[in-house]
Amino acid sequence: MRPRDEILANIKRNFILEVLRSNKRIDGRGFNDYRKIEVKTGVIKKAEGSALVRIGNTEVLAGVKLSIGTPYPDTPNEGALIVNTELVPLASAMFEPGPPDENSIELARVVDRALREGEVLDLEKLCIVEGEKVWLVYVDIYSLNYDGNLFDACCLAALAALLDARFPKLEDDRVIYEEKTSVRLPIKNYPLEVTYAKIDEYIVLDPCYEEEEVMDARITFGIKQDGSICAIQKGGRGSFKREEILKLYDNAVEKAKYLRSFLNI
Amino acid sequence: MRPRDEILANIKRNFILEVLRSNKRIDGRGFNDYRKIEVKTGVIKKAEGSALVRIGNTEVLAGVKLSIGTPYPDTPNEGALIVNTELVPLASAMFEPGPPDENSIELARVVDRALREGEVLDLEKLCIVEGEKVWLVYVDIYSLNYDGNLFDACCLAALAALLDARFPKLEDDRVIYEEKTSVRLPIKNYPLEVTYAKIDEYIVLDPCYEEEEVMDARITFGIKQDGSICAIQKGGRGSFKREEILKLYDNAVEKAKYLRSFLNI
Amino acid sequence: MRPRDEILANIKRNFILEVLRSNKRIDGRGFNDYRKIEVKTGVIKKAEGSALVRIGNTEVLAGVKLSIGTPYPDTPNEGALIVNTELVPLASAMFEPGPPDENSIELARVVDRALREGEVLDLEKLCIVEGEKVWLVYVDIYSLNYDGNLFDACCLAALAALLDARFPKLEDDRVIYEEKTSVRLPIKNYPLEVTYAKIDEYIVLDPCYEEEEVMDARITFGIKQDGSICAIQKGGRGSFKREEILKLYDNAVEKAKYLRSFLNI
Amino acid sequence: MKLGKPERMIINGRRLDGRGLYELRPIKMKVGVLKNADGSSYLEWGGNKILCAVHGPRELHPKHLARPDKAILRCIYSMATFSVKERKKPGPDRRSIELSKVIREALENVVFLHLFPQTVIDVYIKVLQSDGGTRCASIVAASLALADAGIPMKDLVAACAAGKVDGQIVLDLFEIEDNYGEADLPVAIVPKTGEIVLLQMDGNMTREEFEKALELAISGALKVYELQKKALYEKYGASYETKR
Amino acid sequence: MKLGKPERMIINGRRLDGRGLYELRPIKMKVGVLKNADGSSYLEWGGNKILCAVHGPRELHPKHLARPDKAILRCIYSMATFSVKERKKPGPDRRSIELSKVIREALENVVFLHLFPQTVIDVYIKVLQSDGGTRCASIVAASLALADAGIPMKDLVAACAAGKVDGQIVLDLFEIEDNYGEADLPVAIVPKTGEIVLLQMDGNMTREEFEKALELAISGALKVYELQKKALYEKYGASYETKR
Amino acid sequence: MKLGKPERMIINGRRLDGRGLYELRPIKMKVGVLKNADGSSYLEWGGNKILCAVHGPRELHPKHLARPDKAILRCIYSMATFSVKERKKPGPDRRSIELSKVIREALENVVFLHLFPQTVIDVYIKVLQSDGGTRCASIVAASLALADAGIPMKDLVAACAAGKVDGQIVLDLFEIEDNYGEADLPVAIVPKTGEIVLLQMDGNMTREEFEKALELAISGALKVYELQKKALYEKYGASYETKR
Repeated sequence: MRPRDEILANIKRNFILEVLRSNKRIDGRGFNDYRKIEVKTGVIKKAEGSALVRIGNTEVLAGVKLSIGTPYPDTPNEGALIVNTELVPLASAMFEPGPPDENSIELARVVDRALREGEVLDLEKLCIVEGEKVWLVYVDIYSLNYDGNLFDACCLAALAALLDARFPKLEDDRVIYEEKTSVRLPIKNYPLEVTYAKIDEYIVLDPCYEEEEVMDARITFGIKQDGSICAIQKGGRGSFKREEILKLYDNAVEKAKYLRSFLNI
Repeated sequence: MRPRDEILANIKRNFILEVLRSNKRIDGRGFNDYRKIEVKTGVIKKAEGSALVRIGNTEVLAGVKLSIGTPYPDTPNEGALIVNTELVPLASAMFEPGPPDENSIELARVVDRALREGEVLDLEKLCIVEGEKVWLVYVDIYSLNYDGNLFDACCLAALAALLDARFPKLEDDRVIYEEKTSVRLPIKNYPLEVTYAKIDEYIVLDPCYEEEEVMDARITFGIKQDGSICAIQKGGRGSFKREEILKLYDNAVEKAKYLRSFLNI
Repeated sequence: MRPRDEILANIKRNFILEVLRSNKRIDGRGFNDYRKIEVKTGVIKKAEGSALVRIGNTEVLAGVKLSIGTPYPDTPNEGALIVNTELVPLASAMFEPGPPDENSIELARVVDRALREGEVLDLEKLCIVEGEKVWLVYVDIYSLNYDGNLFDACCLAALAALLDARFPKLEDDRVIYEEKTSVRLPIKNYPLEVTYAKIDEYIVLDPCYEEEEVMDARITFGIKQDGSICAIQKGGRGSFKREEILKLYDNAVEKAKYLRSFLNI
Repeated sequence: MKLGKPERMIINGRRLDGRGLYELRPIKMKVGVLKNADGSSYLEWGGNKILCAVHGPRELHPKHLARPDKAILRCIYSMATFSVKERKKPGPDRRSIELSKVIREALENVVFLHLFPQTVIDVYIKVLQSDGGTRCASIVAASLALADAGIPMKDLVAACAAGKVDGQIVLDLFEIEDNYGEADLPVAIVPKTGEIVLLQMDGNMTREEFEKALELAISGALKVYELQKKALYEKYGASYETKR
Repeated sequence: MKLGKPERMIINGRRLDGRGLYELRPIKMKVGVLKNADGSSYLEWGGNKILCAVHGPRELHPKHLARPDKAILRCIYSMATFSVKERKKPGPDRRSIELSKVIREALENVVFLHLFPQTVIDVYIKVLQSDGGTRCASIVAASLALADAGIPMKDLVAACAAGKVDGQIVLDLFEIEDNYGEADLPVAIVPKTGEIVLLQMDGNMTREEFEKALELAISGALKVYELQKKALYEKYGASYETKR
Repeated sequence: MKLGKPERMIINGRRLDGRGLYELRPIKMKVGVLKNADGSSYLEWGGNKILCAVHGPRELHPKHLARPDKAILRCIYSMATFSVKERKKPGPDRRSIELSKVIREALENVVFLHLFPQTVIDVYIKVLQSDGGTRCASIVAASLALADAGIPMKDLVAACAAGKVDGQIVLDLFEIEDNYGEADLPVAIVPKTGEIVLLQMDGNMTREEFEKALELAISGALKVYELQKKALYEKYGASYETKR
């Protein structure tokens, strides 16, 4: 980073802080508000399920593909869920083509964690022949436009796409992708992620890009429909206090409920 | 590219153009002439088939190796042809070691395309046990000295090496590479590639390195023995006119016949 | 390398040479002396066998892991020994993270060579079901602190770890890693490596880091318990005379015996 | 023998998707769909869904790759894992590297790169759903996104494929025809000048078939060109002409 | 269903390794164990064995990655192939890349990076044997090695996990509990200020369980902090305080 | 047990290819075979066919890798996929990286690198067909190509292997002996000084066998040296001596 960039970054941070001090955010929202949310499913017919999610200007596309594979040796009667996210250079002038960097990997793993630990799928129902043949459920999520808070957008898109998915026809162990059945995936839970950014002493829900750029720390909660927690990830070199975390947890339970309202479940 | 290189490149281009304007080429050839062509087969005994091809100072070596593999699921009764080319740093001070770059990949894919789409092999005759065991035919082509027009040289070398190849002995599903049989590969067609370069308004056959360096566009035709076309690849930021392409097609049919004369078929 | 580094390197070399001329080494040893050697086995319980070796400040850790695999087609009744070494950036400010460089690969291959060609294991005794199932013996060696002569340290650690190893329990073809049996690996020979550095006309045993930095050439002998030789590797742009090599061979036989004394065999 | 190949792909002059031989699939285009990109476009062409973003002209790092006399144009074509029947492994493959190259070369023909020395213009093309003919669709989307980014060009690049199916020359092959047909001939042109800036072909055609297919592809591209201009007009209105 | 899962992991208030619910495993720490490193540490925590080396502050190549206002902190966490039951493939995997990131972010909180502009501080962590809870153990070892390297910090970072096993909240999960338990909550804190600098969680907990586990993890970290200070005192004696 | 191993490899003092124990295989050498290279050579040694090109001395990019006091010598040894019985996967493997290193170190001994500061000399070796002993053959080819490039050297490097087959010491092992013999000892020397610049060994030999094999390999290398000089003389005539 050149000295000039350094100075610019400071100016940005000071501006954002000044607005926060007057109890507002740069885009006019309250501290505890999500931006406008849109969920559109069934957008990619080639996928078994798909969903386009917009949170403000952040836009991600998730697709579900199924295939047949062998189970892991220690879970012979379970299928598998494989979640990937890619920070496509489409989405931002800052994302570079090439193998995934640590941010991309963290995002993918944290979204995967909420879905996996939140037991979104009943994996035993994905077993075809014990020890031999199971369904593999791939969820691939592409960021199309990055304006902050990819965690919540990706997790919401993944869940929406899983809900949208239908099994393809299976004929003598060959998957007939052209023919979708009406059978849905065995959805067991509805875990979603809710993310906050901390800037100086202020904590805001659903940070936009400019807020993420200057934030000290970030925290993401994975919340299930019963209000229990299935994942947490703190990021950034800043810190949280114990009380902040407990307060945010309670808030996240409410916000997860709000997010679920976009899924018609 | 430094400004000095820029200026040098312009001087080169102007010189080549001046010669073209006087209806000649820098190496004295006519616009529609190949350089001297040599084809030598059987040069690598370890390979099932091999051929060394020289077009002027361009020199490439193709080798055929056979092995046993499983067929692709959608063509259970067909073997496979796998064509690779490598721009060995031996061949030019400009070729770098390391993974193949886009030029190398384009070359490999275009040579592969002519052979595959031109149905050089009867792939069904490479089937040993339907759905289980087929012959895989690998053609690997190394550029040894690069002086332009690798497309035509590589395709010619690949076809010559395939014609030169003999099956090794097969004993209880083990390939005895030390013992070649007298059985040839099931050759079905004789596709070859013919390449032209366009420099300003001039179009020349079989460009040498200096011509490739300054050319605006390049076009390669894959032509079968019946005069039909099996592949085209246009390259470079320049363009062709519709009439030029049709005229070059006709010319390429003649030139492919000429190239085939070096294969004694 | 910057000119300043160049000058510094020369000063270092001259200093070391001056000491050598007075028949001493910079750390006070004689030309034919090893530094203090320590061997500690059983340090990693998760490994089937392990050993920590120190030669002076050089410190390496070897671990043995066993697993079940299929034999190579040309040796259907033999298990396999797979030796790896990694120059961990822990060990020196000069080792970079990332894929192994040529020094790392040479080290791994030369240690592997002594063990493999010295037939440390009776590979036939690692066969479980001929042609189908054999034990694979992995030896992974990490350099923890690099102060020269990794060859001897790694080979000694590898042999010590192999001697320390016990088979885990095998139950219906599943390896129960938690339960080690009392059965040792089928050790057949005790090959070890002995390394010399040549600086100008002087040849010293067990070079330390500063000596390696300025040495002209390096030679490593792999010696078995019967005094026969199983591996040699010369390194560096310097050279050896025929007589030097023969004299060093004889010396290496003695030194290998000395190294073996640390293994209680 | 190829499993899954339909017995016939043209029945009574109609193709499997109901089109006539010389008919284009439905095409929808929109520019300016991505907030962060300097220019962007979204294209639906039959079952193809393609998103394209242009970043730049911008500084190039490392600097020694920049050119003192013009901008570098970079192009990355890639397919979403779920854009095809069986999940595609993520990451670039040899096919996408070749396609990125020929698409870039076609675009280099029209962009006035000399206006932006020392910079780079990045064109990112993501195939969200594929249905045959993605390279032509990608070029069409890319030249719209470049125009949306306000980058001066001598013209848009228009593109369309023709090919041979069941022995007949047809326009704009969709996936099944692409997989099981006899030949595919993608063509990209500069409509104002008629220059051909992308030309590839694989399969098998006679001289007569090729001439007919080339003609047909060009006519298809010209129709696509009209749609491109319309899409830009929808966003920029009359002002677009001046902008260019 | 998971093969190998024990039927019960807590029997009569005792865990499978004999500990009570809120008991730490035995911990040993030593600093200054590697000659070549600027700072180093060795940590045994239950069955975990972790070696950590710090190189730097030192010049950063290539130079354009350096920052004019502060040092860059780099951190690489990696596991020895033989540190786990079944041999781990060498080389970085996605898990170790994520762990390297969260460990680095925790350490960045305390290191006075602005004292060393234009430089890099490298923290290399090698897990020689793993037994559950390696990320907490790694942070603890790393902050010791940074202290050993004489790098000024506002405090050490201390860490410990809590979790849920057989429906009960327990401190400091070992491998079996980590694999088959219901939840794991690793926490790293800055003891002097109580700030939480690493927090991750996976599994399932109610609001009440979470609050209890968080409390418990913090209390564990504070105990670990005492051991860290003792380890430094053993090497540096009273002088360490001043050094810092 | 190794499948495919011949029962005996020496019968009545004759080897499987008909040679006596101390006999070299037929060797052919030619320099100046590649137009584009600054120097090149082609070598047939028994069934080995090796092509070598030298590019340089030339500028090195990126520049910070260059040395102010001498040229960098780089060497890449690689095998054609069809050079061996079963197709070799393309790309460098660990064996070829090690061989590239020891070949380079042998060549560094003789090249006057200090005459060309700031530059790089690239030596590319391609094994087109392999039949045992490719590293010795590669060194021989490479030093010819360096001479052909007009690069000053204190001498050529000559090389040959000896080994142990059926309990007997033999010169210049071919593939079957290499695969199934008891030991292989490749040696490269600077003939004028007798210095040994490459020495590797794998297999098993007693002290006496080793001494005999070393002697034998050196004698073989000296014979090869005569052929090398002849090959250069054929191209350059008397002038070669002066050139060097």
